[in-house]
Amino acid sequence: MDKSVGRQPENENEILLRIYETAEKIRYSDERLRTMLMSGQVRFNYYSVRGQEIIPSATALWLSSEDYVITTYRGLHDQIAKGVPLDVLFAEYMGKATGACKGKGGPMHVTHAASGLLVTTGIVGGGLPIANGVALAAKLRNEDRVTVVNFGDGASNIGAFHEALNLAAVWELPVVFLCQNNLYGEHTAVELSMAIPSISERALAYGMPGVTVDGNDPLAMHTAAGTAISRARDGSGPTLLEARTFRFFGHSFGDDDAYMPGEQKARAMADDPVPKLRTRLVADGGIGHERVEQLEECIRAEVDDALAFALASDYPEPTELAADVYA
Amino acid sequence: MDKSVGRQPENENEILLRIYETAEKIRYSDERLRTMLMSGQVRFNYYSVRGQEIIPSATALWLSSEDYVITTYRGLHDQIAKGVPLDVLFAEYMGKATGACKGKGGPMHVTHAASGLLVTTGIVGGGLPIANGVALAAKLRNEDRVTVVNFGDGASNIGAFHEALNLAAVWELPVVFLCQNNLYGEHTAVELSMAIPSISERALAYGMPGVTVDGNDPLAMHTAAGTAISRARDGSGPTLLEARTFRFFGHSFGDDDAYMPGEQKARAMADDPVPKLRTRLVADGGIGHERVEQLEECIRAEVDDALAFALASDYPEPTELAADVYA
Amino acid sequence: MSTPELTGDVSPQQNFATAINMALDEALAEDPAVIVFGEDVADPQGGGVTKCTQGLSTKYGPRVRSTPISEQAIVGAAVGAAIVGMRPVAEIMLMNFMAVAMDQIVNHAAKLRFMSGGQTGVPLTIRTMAGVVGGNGAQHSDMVEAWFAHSPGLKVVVPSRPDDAKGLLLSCIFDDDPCIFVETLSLYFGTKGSVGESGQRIPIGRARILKSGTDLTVVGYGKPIVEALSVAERLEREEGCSIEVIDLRTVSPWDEGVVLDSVGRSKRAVLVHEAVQRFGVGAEVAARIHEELFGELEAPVARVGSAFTPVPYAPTLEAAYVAGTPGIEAAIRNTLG
Amino acid sequence: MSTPELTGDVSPQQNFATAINMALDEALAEDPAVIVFGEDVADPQGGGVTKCTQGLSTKYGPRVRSTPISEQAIVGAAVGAAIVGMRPVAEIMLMNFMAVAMDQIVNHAAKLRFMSGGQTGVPLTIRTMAGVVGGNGAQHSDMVEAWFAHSPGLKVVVPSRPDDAKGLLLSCIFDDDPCIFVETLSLYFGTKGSVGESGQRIPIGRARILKSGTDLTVVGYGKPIVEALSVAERLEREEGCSIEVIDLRTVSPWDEGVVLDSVGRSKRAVLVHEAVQRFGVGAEVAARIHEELFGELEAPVARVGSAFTPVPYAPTLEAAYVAGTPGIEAAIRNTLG
Ligand SMILES: Cc1ncc(C[n+]2csc(CCOP(=O)(O)OP(=O)(O)O)c2C)c(N)n1
Ligand SMILES: Cc1ncc(C[n+]2csc(CCOP(=O)(O)OP(=O)(O)O)c2C)c(N)n1
Ligand SMILES: [Mg+2]
Ligand SMILES: [Mg+2]
Repeated sequence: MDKSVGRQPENENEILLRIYETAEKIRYSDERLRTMLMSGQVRFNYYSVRGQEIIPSATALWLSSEDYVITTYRGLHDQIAKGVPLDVLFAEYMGKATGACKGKGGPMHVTHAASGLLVTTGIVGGGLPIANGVALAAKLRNEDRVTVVNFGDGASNIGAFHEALNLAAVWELPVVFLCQNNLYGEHTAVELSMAIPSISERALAYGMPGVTVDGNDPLAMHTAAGTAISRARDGSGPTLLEARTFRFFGHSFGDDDAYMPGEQKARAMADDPVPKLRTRLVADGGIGHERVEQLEECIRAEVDDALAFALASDYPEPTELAADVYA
Repeated sequence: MDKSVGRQPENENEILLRIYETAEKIRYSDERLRTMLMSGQVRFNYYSVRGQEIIPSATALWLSSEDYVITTYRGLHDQIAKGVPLDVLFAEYMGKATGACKGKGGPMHVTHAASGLLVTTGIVGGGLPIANGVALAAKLRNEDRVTVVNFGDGASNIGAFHEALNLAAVWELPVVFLCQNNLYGEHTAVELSMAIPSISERALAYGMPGVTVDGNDPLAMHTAAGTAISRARDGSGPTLLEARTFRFFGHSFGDDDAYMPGEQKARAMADDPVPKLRTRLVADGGIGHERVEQLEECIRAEVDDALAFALASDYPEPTELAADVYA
Repeated sequence: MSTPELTGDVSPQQNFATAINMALDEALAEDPAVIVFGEDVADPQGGGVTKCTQGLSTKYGPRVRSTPISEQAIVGAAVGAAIVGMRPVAEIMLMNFMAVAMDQIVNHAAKLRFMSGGQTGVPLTIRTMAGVVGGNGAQHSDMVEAWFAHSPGLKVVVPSRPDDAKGLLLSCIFDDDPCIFVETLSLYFGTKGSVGESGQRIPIGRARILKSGTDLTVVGYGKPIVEALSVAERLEREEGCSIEVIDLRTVSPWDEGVVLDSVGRSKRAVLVHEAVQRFGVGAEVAARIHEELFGELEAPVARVGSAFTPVPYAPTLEAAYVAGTPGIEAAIRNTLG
Repeated sequence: MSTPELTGDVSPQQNFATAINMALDEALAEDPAVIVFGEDVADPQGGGVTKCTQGLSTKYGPRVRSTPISEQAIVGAAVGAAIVGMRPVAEIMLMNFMAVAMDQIVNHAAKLRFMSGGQTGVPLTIRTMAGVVGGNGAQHSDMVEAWFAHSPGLKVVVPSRPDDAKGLLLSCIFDDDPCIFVETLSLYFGTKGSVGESGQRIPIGRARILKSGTDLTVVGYGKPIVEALSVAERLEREEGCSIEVIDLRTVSPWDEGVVLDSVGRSKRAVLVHEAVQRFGVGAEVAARIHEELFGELEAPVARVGSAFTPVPYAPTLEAAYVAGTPGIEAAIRNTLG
């Protein structure tokens, strides 16, 4: 197991830098993918994660590759933060034989077991009950593994959410239910789909802690994730952690945003957490301009190389269809 | 519409008497059915309602035949309190052609539309989402109809519960979610199936009032039901009402109760709410001994006649199978 | 400027989405008991992900409503409203999500008429989109109409043309039983056609003969029957084969009369659908044809359905998976002998 | 006092319930990855509503656990545990309740191996009870194995004898794919038999020839195949008919080899199952037989399944509904001609 888990960088600036590194990798990857989609160079259903980068980037500091993450169709940020190698990740998005899942799953169904990214589901709420099983296995085997399952505000209205949180509380499972509340489920605003102001209040119905945090605030998110993950790790059971955030590019690629008040989006984008974090890093003087730029250069190279690899890869042979249906 | 709804008897004793009348009818019916099952005179899956009589008896004072009730396999008390005629009710339990559903539904699937007993479901939690639709219809048609949906403590752990309560709150539907918490779901104690002390707390997750009441206390139950039903009736939306009670004869007929602490059951039975209410009625002097006994005589006659009718009725002709599958 | 064409077909060409929108609009206008709900269906939410419900909430107010993401609550609300006399049209965005609401569909909607001895009918319609459309993958592409066809009490409709979509949706809405109305996503915007007069209904349970012929009968529904029609037309043009093509349109109850009559004459049948072949709708139809026409056929009934795998993502695999033109043509040629 | 019988079959007679209990016990003992959960399965809750899991939680502690009433959470937990290498056995009390967990079963359990390109297998078993047993009515009696057989990625097993139940349950638990294990409630306590050596497994996908014969082949599973065996024995005794009776035991993947071989010899087949006939498992088997043995049969393949209605409550109606001895015998006689 990666011994760095639990041991956080001592310096606040180092924490922020590590968050920035992941967040910028996500931001740049998302930007590149959208550009390629726009130009028609690639074609797939894409649910942009721009605006939500900080949440998994801050959370990942508490996780090793032995820990598990489960996510959704809007999963690029979670996948990158969990350490899925970018080449096989992008190749999977493009349906290539070199993809993490040999091109069989696609962007909505990424698994990369080696890095602990276990399931990406396209069914709203489908990941939560599965997270419990993963966590139960760790608990029964006395393994030091935490499971973080990501889902949206909309998903908190589906039955699977309820059953999963209740069972996790009753069985005291080492799982963190991380709700990325981006204020919309598809085109429906969160306040139209529930009659309470914050999703974390739902924790009261299960007897587990419920916490709301500004998911775009790196240190607040880091602290909140640390508390929930430590709780899970030390056997104290599950937490419902609601991280407030915003999706900059609507539900899916091509969304016209007509259902969103324009100023809401404008305000959120003006408060873009990734450049904001960069400004803070550089301004505070703790991290030199140069170091950040070097980092960004590495990130761009890594992402660009991975995209080139994915683009150059072949689609799977049709005969591959018959494999992996059964063992 | 029955004009008595809303207008409750002015005298507390009269309220208690009306509750007793229904409760005793339920108690005696249940006793007779169990006796007949024991002797082998009839044979069906029976989920005794003994111990839970007060809940629907007190609630029914606020409902007319225009209002709707939905219940479960453990539904005899709700069915009687809603006014399903006993003859067709018992005939349905016995699968006779004269039954409310021509013998096609059976005890787990009683419908008597004329008295507003709309659905009896055998699927735990299945009635809750349906209640919303019934209530939505009333709301859209501007009808003065309230829907009360009954379910157990165990049902509050199933996904349908969550989705239904959320939707009812968002749409402000005229529905009362009446959880009859009898402390067990089949053989599992409520405290083993959830990590919170009371089910009504779950209302917080939806933004509706949540109330716990002693379901075996006639006046407390009457008041709590009245508040919830009036709220629904005046357009203020749904309530989660948890009525605490106990099942005297386990989950289903033949249950050995091995999973229950003996003293828990003994204590509950010593506190049997129906004779207790009778004692109170007579002792307080408001209602004469004679009037109560007359009432009981009528009840016994009504129940016995209905049972005789059901027993004497024929099973449906096999050709009836093909009817009612489609319109 | 030419004189406008005043006779014949004057209605403009509609695609599937507009045909559905028109049917909903007409139904809502005709009967106040009709209500429509589902995720994002109201106008403030864009009038539906494929705009099928656009304009309706503006026109009909609270009778058209967006819901939270709660498929059990959506179908349950439809069941409840239906048993007290409304005619709800619930939208379950994609057919895979029907699995989430399966209990309400098969244990409640399908059975409440029977269990109540006829007291409470369940006149609801569930609209849902389905089928492979290029990269939607394993959890967004399935066609599982066979599950519902195996559930007594339900009716199952799968139109392949805008006019059938409109006319059948109206029939489903005004039918007194629960109807599963499956919209093939790959036909949504490409196919156009005129949809007939306002209010025109197409009866549930009747097949449509898309093309008549004498040498072989292709029976199916959804996208593959559209492809089969092209194949049949080409084979007739190029090779003089006379192939009858029957669009079932309704999967349950399916039109045995028309199918048996046709195969009784042609002596050869090929069944096509997009759902996986094994244990699919085609098995029942094939079994029935063999039962009724035993000894009269010139060849075994052939079936063309998708491969017995989850729906793959990569385009090369998706093409290998889906029941399409090459497989249909091969089955026809093989059956012609 | 007679000498104890030392050769041959020495194991005591078991019913279904004890056979299942023994299989679970052996599996739990053999492999720490095996875990068992479901409603009321632990001993403080009585060891299961039919006592199938009695004693196991006492013996294996937290590896055997009762759950809240939450079928989605139960199956979901099994999926999660399975993809990280456990071998969960989840109990869904009755098959109708599978509908509540349908999404986890068909969209997740069935697909995660494929969607992950083989990275995560899903070695789980779902045990569930099913079938008409006298008055359980519409929501507690259905057999819907056809839904799961139509779902690529799942295996579906329906044993009709205690030995098959035990041996097949062991195979399911140690199989690397998700298995739906259907226990016919009406066979639970009545049927007894010896169940073989400890650890003895019966392979998934292989039929069992219950009786050999030359004039006609009955193929099926569950209670009706038991009834068919009695009918066949009686007809042989009384009328000299030679009927082969094949218990599929596994519905998906079913044993085409054994079935086609037998029908290829007998030239006549009758299919029996308790699920409603229309769009049932029998349709696929019948279609396959006709495809493979076209022109060789003496009669069309007959199918015997339950009537196309919800399961009724009244005993007179239940008898009219269910696939049983009279219908089976009539189909055999009719097919023999
Ligand atoms: C069970 C189910 N219902 C509906 C959908 C269609 N759908 C896909 S994403 C989505 C919105 C989910 O919103 P939220 O949970 O807030 O997540 P976000 O997309 O905002 O990350 C919906 C309704 C689905 N995939 N699964
Ligand atoms: C979805 C579903 N799961 C399981 C069952 C089996 N079952 C029948 S009653 C019951 C217990 C329900 O407990 P509760 O909700 O407390 O109601 P009570 O029986 O105590 O009235 C269970 C698990 C069922 N009928 N439906
Ligand atoms: Mg969201
Ligand atoms: Mg209870």
